[in-house]
Parts: sequence; structure tokens; C-alpha cells
Amino acid sequence: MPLGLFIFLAAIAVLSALGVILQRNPVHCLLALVLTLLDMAVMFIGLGAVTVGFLQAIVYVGAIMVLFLFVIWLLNLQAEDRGGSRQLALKFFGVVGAAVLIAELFVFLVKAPSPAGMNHPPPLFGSIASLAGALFTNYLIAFEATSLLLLVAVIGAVALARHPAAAGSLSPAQGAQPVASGGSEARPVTPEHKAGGMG
Amino acid sequence: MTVHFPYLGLILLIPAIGVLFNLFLGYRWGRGAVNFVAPGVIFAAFIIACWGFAKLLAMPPGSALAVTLWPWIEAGRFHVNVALRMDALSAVMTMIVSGVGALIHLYSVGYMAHDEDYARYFGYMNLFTLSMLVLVLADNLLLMFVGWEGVGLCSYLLIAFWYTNPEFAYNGRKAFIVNRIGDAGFLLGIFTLVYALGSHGVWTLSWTGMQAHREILTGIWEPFGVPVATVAGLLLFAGATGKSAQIPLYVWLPDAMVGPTPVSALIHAATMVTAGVYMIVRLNFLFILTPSAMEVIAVIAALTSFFAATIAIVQPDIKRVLAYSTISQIGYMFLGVGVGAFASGIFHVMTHAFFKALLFLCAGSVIHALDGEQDMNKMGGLWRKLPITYATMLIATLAISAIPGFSGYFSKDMILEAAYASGHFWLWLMGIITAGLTSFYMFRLIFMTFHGASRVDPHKADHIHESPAVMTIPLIVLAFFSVVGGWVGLPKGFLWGEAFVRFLAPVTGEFKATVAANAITLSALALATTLIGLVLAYLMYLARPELPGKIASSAAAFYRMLLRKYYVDEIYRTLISRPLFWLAGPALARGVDQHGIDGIVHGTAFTVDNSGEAMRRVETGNVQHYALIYLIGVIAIGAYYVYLVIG
Amino acid sequence: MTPPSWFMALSAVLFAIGVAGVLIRRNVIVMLMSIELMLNAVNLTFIAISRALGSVDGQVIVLFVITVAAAEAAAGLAIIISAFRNRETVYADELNVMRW
Amino acid sequence: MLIELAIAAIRAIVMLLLVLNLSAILLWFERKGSALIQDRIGANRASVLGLGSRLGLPNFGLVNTLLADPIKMFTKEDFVPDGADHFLHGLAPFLALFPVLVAFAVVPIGDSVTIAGHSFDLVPANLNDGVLYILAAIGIGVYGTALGGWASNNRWALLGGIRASAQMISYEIAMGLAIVALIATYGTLSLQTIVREQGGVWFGLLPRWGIFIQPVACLLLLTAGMAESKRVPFDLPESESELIAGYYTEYSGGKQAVFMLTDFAEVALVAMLVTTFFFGGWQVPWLYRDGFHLAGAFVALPYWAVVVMGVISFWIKTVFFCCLQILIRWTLPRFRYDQLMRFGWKLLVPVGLLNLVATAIVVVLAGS
Repeated sequence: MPLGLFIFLAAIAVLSALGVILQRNPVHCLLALVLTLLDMAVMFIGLGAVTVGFLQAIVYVGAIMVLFLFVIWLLNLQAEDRGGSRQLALKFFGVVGAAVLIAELFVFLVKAPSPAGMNHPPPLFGSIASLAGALFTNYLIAFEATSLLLLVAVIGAVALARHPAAAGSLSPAQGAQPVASGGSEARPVTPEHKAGGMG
Repeated sequence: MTVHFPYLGLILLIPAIGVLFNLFLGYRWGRGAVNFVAPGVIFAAFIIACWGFAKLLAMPPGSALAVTLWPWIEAGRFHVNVALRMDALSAVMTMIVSGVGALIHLYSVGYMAHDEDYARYFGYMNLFTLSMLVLVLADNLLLMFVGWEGVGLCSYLLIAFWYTNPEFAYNGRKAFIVNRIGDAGFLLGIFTLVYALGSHGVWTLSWTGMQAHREILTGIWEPFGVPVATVAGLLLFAGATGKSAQIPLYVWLPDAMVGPTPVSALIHAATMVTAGVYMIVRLNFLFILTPSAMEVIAVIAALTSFFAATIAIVQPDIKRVLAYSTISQIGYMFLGVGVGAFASGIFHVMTHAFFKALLFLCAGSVIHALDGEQDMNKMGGLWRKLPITYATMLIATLAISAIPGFSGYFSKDMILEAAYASGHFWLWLMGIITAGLTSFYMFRLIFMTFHGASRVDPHKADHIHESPAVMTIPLIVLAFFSVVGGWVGLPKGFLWGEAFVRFLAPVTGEFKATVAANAITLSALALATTLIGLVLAYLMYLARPELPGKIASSAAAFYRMLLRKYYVDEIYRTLISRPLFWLAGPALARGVDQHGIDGIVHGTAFTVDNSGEAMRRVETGNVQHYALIYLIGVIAIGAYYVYLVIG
Repeated sequence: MTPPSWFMALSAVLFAIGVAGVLIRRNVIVMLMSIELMLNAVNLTFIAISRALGSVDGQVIVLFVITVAAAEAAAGLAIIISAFRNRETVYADELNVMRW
Repeated sequence: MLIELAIAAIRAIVMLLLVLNLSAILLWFERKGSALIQDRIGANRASVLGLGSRLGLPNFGLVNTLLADPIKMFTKEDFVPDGADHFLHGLAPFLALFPVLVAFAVVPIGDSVTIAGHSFDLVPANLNDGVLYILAAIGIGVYGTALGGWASNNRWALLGGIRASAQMISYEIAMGLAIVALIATYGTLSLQTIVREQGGVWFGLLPRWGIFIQPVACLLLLTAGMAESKRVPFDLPESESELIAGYYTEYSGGKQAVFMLTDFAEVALVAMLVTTFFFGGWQVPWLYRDGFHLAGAFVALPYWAVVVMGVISFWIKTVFFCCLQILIRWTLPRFRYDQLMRFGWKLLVPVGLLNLVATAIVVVLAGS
């Protein structure tokens, strides 16, 4: 990846990441995160991880973040009020801690040995075929375990998010269309099925 | 030549199915199904064993059938398979175990016909047989140990079968604990072998593997200054004394008589007590390397044989007489093994299996007829009422007393001849005397039970009846084999002579005589003592019934000593049990546990309680505080690495 | 060509921003988003090293991370919804029942 | 270097222009077509100096749709409701349009050509992972409608936005499954390669089109694609009888025009995808690089003619499928929301999974 492109993308990434944590409205935070993720996806593609980059866009941006959006809407979250407990000490120590962490990581980066330059990747590097080759041989057990994890997550999410009274008492409007309640209850987990299908 | 023969697995699988069926479905499917399945599975195993045996006969001597079922333990270079191997030795043993076992199961169908717990009983019986089959078919020492422990467990379960009686349960525990002591020796023996072989880079416990590297075992083991083989052999023999009821661990066997009588038959004839003999014969390549251990075995065997016989002559309980006779007969087997005549030991295992199973089943038939009466002083004159039982038991008695022509004669003769020919004159002498004692106590049993005036409780006398066919058929079959079973090992020069020994020779090796012996003279001497015993028994218990009482009162101390089995139980109780109980109770439980350990526990709880009271303020319930603490931890660890990197 | 350490530096910065986000935001959903940010920062390192070493393993791990993130988001958001139903709030300092 | 950049730019711009124009024409077709179906006259007001009527022609309304309406829309007041999120309200339509437009970048419209010594495919960007690229673009497309609905500060709009995103995410799975089955069949992610694979014939007669080996996937893609473009019978997000106009209730003027343009661009995209994946893309039946071959008969053609015929064939097929979608739109009634979800999750997804499994089995068997 050319240096100029990197600096451009890195600047966007840092700014939008700051946007995630500094904006008051959760939807704006979310959009900033979407921007960060897309920026990352482009960076992945630039680094030769084409498939992973696209999957990042499909799964992360196209599914997981939409799920966040749904939940924000479902809970009707407004911008964080400035009142209440401000917890200034926590914020102060949080920022200081993050700064110390970044300093430490930079020390490692400077001092520890790291690959000097980019290798010339083999042909088909990062293609879906090479990924699948690794995924279905060396990482097969991890792959299967992940599918199990997704199943558990789906069931757990449905069980947790299901309204306690949903099964018993349907409102008259829903009573006319019994399936509607089931459909709308299942909706929040929708992106997970997708992630499972795609990932 | 080793041939792959996967059907060996069926010998174990079918009884295993029987176990599961009986234990889990037995009560639901009812008595009829259990009565069919339990003997059926063992019989099926016997059929397959016969098939394997037939294949073996058709192959050149020294062949074996083998199958590796699955890898069991893989620890670095040490690996053990669940593998089965049927060579001449294990073929003979498998057939004995499954064949005699099947007959005992069949007999049990009649014997347990009125017991509520039939399914549990047959489940355990199947498991018992299964364990013994694992033991004899195992391809390596570890798998054999599985079977070894399995028979130990099953003996406990079956001896304490009527566990509601506290004394029975106690006797079951006794059997189990005494066996544990022996098993500890066995385990140490295995460890010794693994250590010794492993330190030379041999990581196997299979028979063939160990045999191929047996020269390692002749090496001196530094801590003890003796060959590895001696250490391992003695430890393994310690295990055998427990399982096969030899001095000093024989005390459990007489008490094991409290279980159902077919269980006794199974323990004594087919399954458990012969395991030790089998193990030593199986490891003959190991024991042959260590003459000193062999000497120990032979001496202990002869002593066991003799002392058990002396105890047997005064016991009033019909089953206890048989129990001590078993100990005595196993002493014979070990004597044969100990002097190097391994095949003769196995030969005696086989003949003994026939006649001892028969004796127990006959005794069971008698007890069954008398509603559980076991005291011979309350029997007598039963031969008219129990003709089949009487006839078959007489055959068994003739066999165990080594009357020529019956099976016991050939095997016992072979052992005694080997003892003499190997230069153990004193052991031979004890064997001869024991032979006389054997015929004395066995005919005492016959005469007291079946002959003379009836001493039966009058209430029971009128409904004494012969057992049903399902019980008498096994008796007749066993009686047949008690006669002809020994003919496969005729003395050298007669007809097919020594066929049995030749069949086993590739596994057990040849017996090498060191002292010239005249077989006919030795045989005649043994026969003479036997007849003396017989005549004495006749005199004392039929011709002059008042004699025994007089002798007992004139040598009261000696008589009481025999009756109380040389006070061995009392000695063990005083020297071992009592100190252990004291150690466990007053010393450890009250002293160490209540004051020491409990103090520590309470103190810990107190400390934790109070420090927790102080620490709980940290739990603010705000997840971000926890996250901050977590971050501080991460930074601290990072700081350490920063220090490493920079410093 | 950009050397791999630059990507790692960017990854470190993004990670630290995520850490700060978890600590300074009261809204649990935004905290979850910050966690996603941290995950992605690590993903970037994986991808960069994968490229630097010419090995596909790093990319496979990133795939797993994405999948696990999906599961984590599903479960986490379900918990948040459940908590909101009971407590009518999504602010971390008000969801503090589990304390001494 | 420069000339390559120029060629790339030209390829992109040409594609963009073609798509935008196609969308506009589709809008016209929809208006007049629906009028035809419903026995109305339809757009017929505007004309240029009354030229058509002077020549005795009927008024086709082309001027209305292509000229008058856009001028009207872009000169209207850009109204933003009170309490709305100004920034997102303005951003949303373009967030919806942009992913759809970029998706066209990998759709091949013709065979490779050589101009001034530079050989290139008639596709704006011939990506190796084109299919993934399209899926990613479609996935990102959710945000425009969703945020448009949310930013309007209107409950109908918000409901429309939620419905839109839920529907798009749900049907994306069926779409992905159909495409995955196709990928398994062809073993490539490049659209140009997929189209090349569809050249030639079976049994000397039947074109090697994807429809003949993946008919189920074709139906799935068409159905799911129509749901993705949120058109009747899947127009729950904007169903006027329930939600006024759904997520663009509060939009007017130019921004609404952008939303409508998005709709028609999506129709065009679906049509192109169906064409590319299942109907041979730019392949003309029995036409090879050197001319027609059919049952021994042979008509030689120069290569440039073959390419041109391919491009024309692609556009004919595309327009056909656009028209098919519009016909369906005016033929079928709207689903109920629960029916929509049940149809997607309980019919399309299982069918797609079964199709994928069957395809995988066949591919493995055929491969071994």
C-alpha cells in the first residue's frame, strides 16, 4: 500500500474512531464506527486480504452494525445527558490509562523485533480459495467450534431478548396475525443468521 | 505365526451386552428373559472360544490369534492398545472360564429361581465372567490388570450379594480389602516393569514385546541389588497371593462362602482364584529368569497347600471344607508353577475347574435341598434322597482325591512328579502328605453328608428333594469332564501321552528335570497316602463315628487351633486391623483431623470471612470500575515487559 | 510501500481509543461499540503481519474474530435489551445492582 | 500510465452514464407501463414546443419523465422537518444511492477489446472477487434507507426505515445463498469469468447458460433481488396505505429524486445480476469469437462485430429483466409484513440451503 494512501486512510480511521467515543448521540457514534470499519476493510484489501476485507464489509458493516442500530432504535436512546453522575475521576483515569497503554505499545513497537518489510505474497494470497484451504484443514476444529458458538449465540440472544410476556398475551392487533409477533420478536437477531451464513 | 482374528472381540462383546441387558433391562423384561440371556451370552462366548481353539489346533504349534481393538493409552512413546491375543494358554483358559462359567450360569437359573434380585445377580455374574475373559485374553499386562481389578470388584459385589446381612457385607468388604493389598503389589510390579523396560527404551507391556526384551529384566536393579525380574516377580506374586488366596492373603476366601453357592463355584473353579496361576504362567518368561522368586513361590505354595488341608479336616461347614480344599489345591498349582512345570499348573487349573465347580454345585444342591443348612453335623444319609447329587459329588471327590483314572489324578501326579524331579524333596513330601489329607477330608465330607444315620432337622427331613433338571444337568456334564478331563494329559508313553503339555509347550516352555525320578514309584506313593486318608476317613466317620469326638477332646488345644484356622484371623486382627483402627479413629480422626485440620479450615474460613468483609467495598457494581482495574493490570504487565525491553 | 510497523502503530492507537471509549462512556451500547473498535484494531495487526509474513493464517484468525464478534454482539445486545426492560436504563453507572 | 488511467476513467464514466440513463428510462417505462396496465393515459402533459402533436404523434410523456420532472424536483424547496437530524437527513439519500452505483463497477457488459494496444475487458473494474464486492455493496446499502427513516423524526419514517433494513438483511441471506451455489458451480468469484464460462453450447444446441444448471438459484436471486430493491410485492417499507411513504415520507425535492433513482438503479442492478449469472451476460447464443456456429452451419463474423453484438445482447437481456420486474410490480399485490418475513426465512433460506447442499454434492461428485 502506498504511503500516501496509508496516511489518508489512517487519518480517517483515527478521526472516526475518536468520533465513536466522543459523540453524544449513539447513532452518530455508530456511524463513525461504520466509517472506521469500512476504512479498515479498505486497508485490509490494500494489504492483500481481499476476501477478509469484503467479509468485513458484508458481515461487520452489513449485519452487526445494523443490529446495533436496531437496538438503539428499539431502546429509543437519545443523546447522553450531561447531568447525573459525571464520574469525572473515572474518565480522567480512563484517558490517562489509554495514554499509558499507547505509550507502552509504542515502546514495544520501537524496541521489539518486527518484520522489516512486506513479503511478496504468493499468488492467490488472500483469495477465498487460500482462506478456505486453511479453514478446512488446519483450522477445521476451530471452524466447527465457531459454528457451534454462533448457534449458541443465536439461541441465547433469542432467549434473552424475548419479551417475557410475548408467548402468552398477544395484543388484539397481533392476535389477528399470530405469526407477526414471532417475526418481530425474531428480528433483532436477524444479522446473526446472516453472519453465520456468510462467515 | 500370529493371525488376525477379529471375532475375539465378540468373546468380550457378547457378555458385555449381557451385563448391560441384565442390569438395565433385566427387571423390566422379567425373569424369563434374564434366565435365557445370562447363560446364553456366556455360552455364546464359549462357542466362539471353541472356534478360536479349533483354528489354533489347525495351525502350527506356537501360533496365536490376535486382534487390536483400539489404541488405549498414548503417552509419549509409551502406548498400550486394547488388544486381545489367544494363544494355546489363553485358549485353554478361555474355554475353561466360558465353558464352566456357562454351566454355573445354567445351574444358577435353578438355584436363584426364588430370589427377588435375579437380574442384579446375573448381571454381576456376567460381569464376573467378562472380567475374567478380559484377564485371560489380554494382550498386555495393563489390560490384564483391568480384568484383574474387574474380578476383584465382582467378587466383592457377589460375596456381599445379600448385603442386608451385615456379616455378609463385612465379608464382602474383607475380600475386597485383602485383594486390594495384593493388587497394590501387582501394580508395583507393573510399575517396576515399565520403569525397567522404559529406561532401556522399550515402551511396551505386551507379552510378545516383553518376551522379546526379557534380557533387560536380568539386569541388576541398583536400589535393591537384585535382578529386576526378581523384584517384579515377587511383587507380581504378591498380587497373585491376594487373588489366588495363598499365604498370607488367603483369609478372604473361606469368608467368601457367604455368597450364593454358584458364586463360590464361579470364584473357585472358573474365574477368580486361578487368575494368579494364569498370570504367573503367562509371565513364565519373566519368572524363569529369577530362580529365587520361583523358590519363594514353591515354598509358599507347599505351605499353603498343607496348612489349608489341615484346617479343612476339622471344619463342620460343608462349604468351608470346600473353600479350604480350594486353597490347598491352588497351592498345588503354584507348587507346579514354582518348580518350573508351568504346564502342569495349568493342567491342574483345568481339572480343578471341573471337579471343584462340580463339588460346589453339588454342595449347593445339598444346601438347596436342606433349605440353606450348611452344617455337616446336621446332615447324613442323604444319598437315597439326592441320588444324582450323590453320584456326581462322589465322582468329584474321587477326582480331587486323585484316584487313578479320574482327572485329578493326572494333574496332581504331574505336579508332584515335577516337584520331586526338580529336586524339591521336602516340598514333594508335603505334597504327598497333603494328598493324604485331601482324600481324608473329602471322604469325611462325603461320609458325613450322604452316609450314616440322618442327623437332619426333622422339620426339614420330609421335604428333601432332588434338584430340578436345570441344576442337575450341569452337574452331570461336569461329572463327565471330571472323569475324562484329565485324559488329555496322560503320563508319557500312554496312548497320546502328554498331549496337553505339548500343546502348551510353545507358551510355557519345557519342564527340565534335574533329579531322576521313577514316575511309577512316585505315583504309587501318592496313591498309597491317598488310600490311607480314605481308609482313615471311613474308620472315623462311618465305622466308628464316636472316634472324632474322642480325638478332639484328647488333643483339644490342637483341635481348637485347627478349628480356628491357626488363629490367623485373630492374629491379623490384633497385629494389623486393631492398630489401623486406632490410627484411624483416636489418632487421626480425633487428634489430627478434629484439632489440626479442622483448626486450619476454620481459621481459613475466619480469615476469608473477615478479609472478604473488608474487600467487598471494591465491588461497586459499576462495570467500568472493573474495566479500569483490568486496564491497570494490563498496564502493569505491559510495564514489566517494557522494563524487560528497555532494561 | 508502507512498513508493517506503521500499521501496528495505527492499530495501537485505535486500540487505545477503544480502551478509552469503554472507560469514559456511560452508555453500554457505546461501550460495546468501543469493544468492536478494539477487536478491529487487533484485526489490523493480524492482517498486516499476515501480509508481512506472506502467511494466510492471520487472515483466518481475523475471520474467527469477526465471527466471534458477531456472536458477542448478539448476546451482548440481547443482554442490554433484557437489562433495559428491567431497569429502564442503559447507563453503566445505573446498572449497579450487583454490588456489596 | 496516463492512458491507462484515462481508459479506467472512461470505463467507469460510461458505465455510470449508462446506468443512470437506464434508470431514468425505466422510470418513464414504469409510469407509462402502469398507465397501460391500469387503462389510464399516464404522463402526457409536457412537450417540447408541442412538436409531437404537431407531427401527429401521441404524447409518450418522455419529456415529463426525463426533463420536466427532474427540473421540478430539483428546484423545489429542500424541506427538513423540525427536530430532524439535519446532517443525516441530507446524507441518507446519497448513502442509499452510492452503494448501488458502485456495485455496477464489476458488472461486465462485453468481451475484451483492444484499443491503442491496450487490451481490456468491457467492465469498469474486472475484480477477482467481484461477487463479494457486489454483496458488500448491497450490504452497505441498508444504511441509506435506515438512516433516512430515523433522521426524519417521524414515526412512519422510522417504521419504514426499520422495515427496510430488516427486510434487506433478511433477503440478503437468500441472495447470498443463491450466489454461493452459483460460485460453487463455476468455481470463481469474477463476474467476467462466470460470463465466459457460459459461452458455448450443450448437446450442440442448448446455450450453456446458468439458468439451465441453477434454475432454483435463478428464481431465488430474482425474488430476493426484488425484495432488496423494496418494490411491490415487497414494498412494505414504503407502503403508502400504511406508512404514507415509509422512509422517505419527510423527503421532498432533489433528495426524494435521489431515493427514487436508487430504486430504479436497484432494479437495473438486479436485472444485470440475473443476466450475468444466469443468462449468459453478454453471450449471444451460438456466437463464438469467430462467428455463429449452429449444428454444423457457420457464419463468419469479424471480432468487433462479435463484441458489439455481445454488448447489445447484454442490454437487451437487462432491459428485458427490468421490464419483467416492473410488470411483476404492477401485477402482484403487496405482502403482509409477517408473510414477507415468513417467505424470506422459512421458504427462500431453506430452499437456498438445500440448493447449495445439492450443488456442493454434485460439484464434489463431478470433481472426483
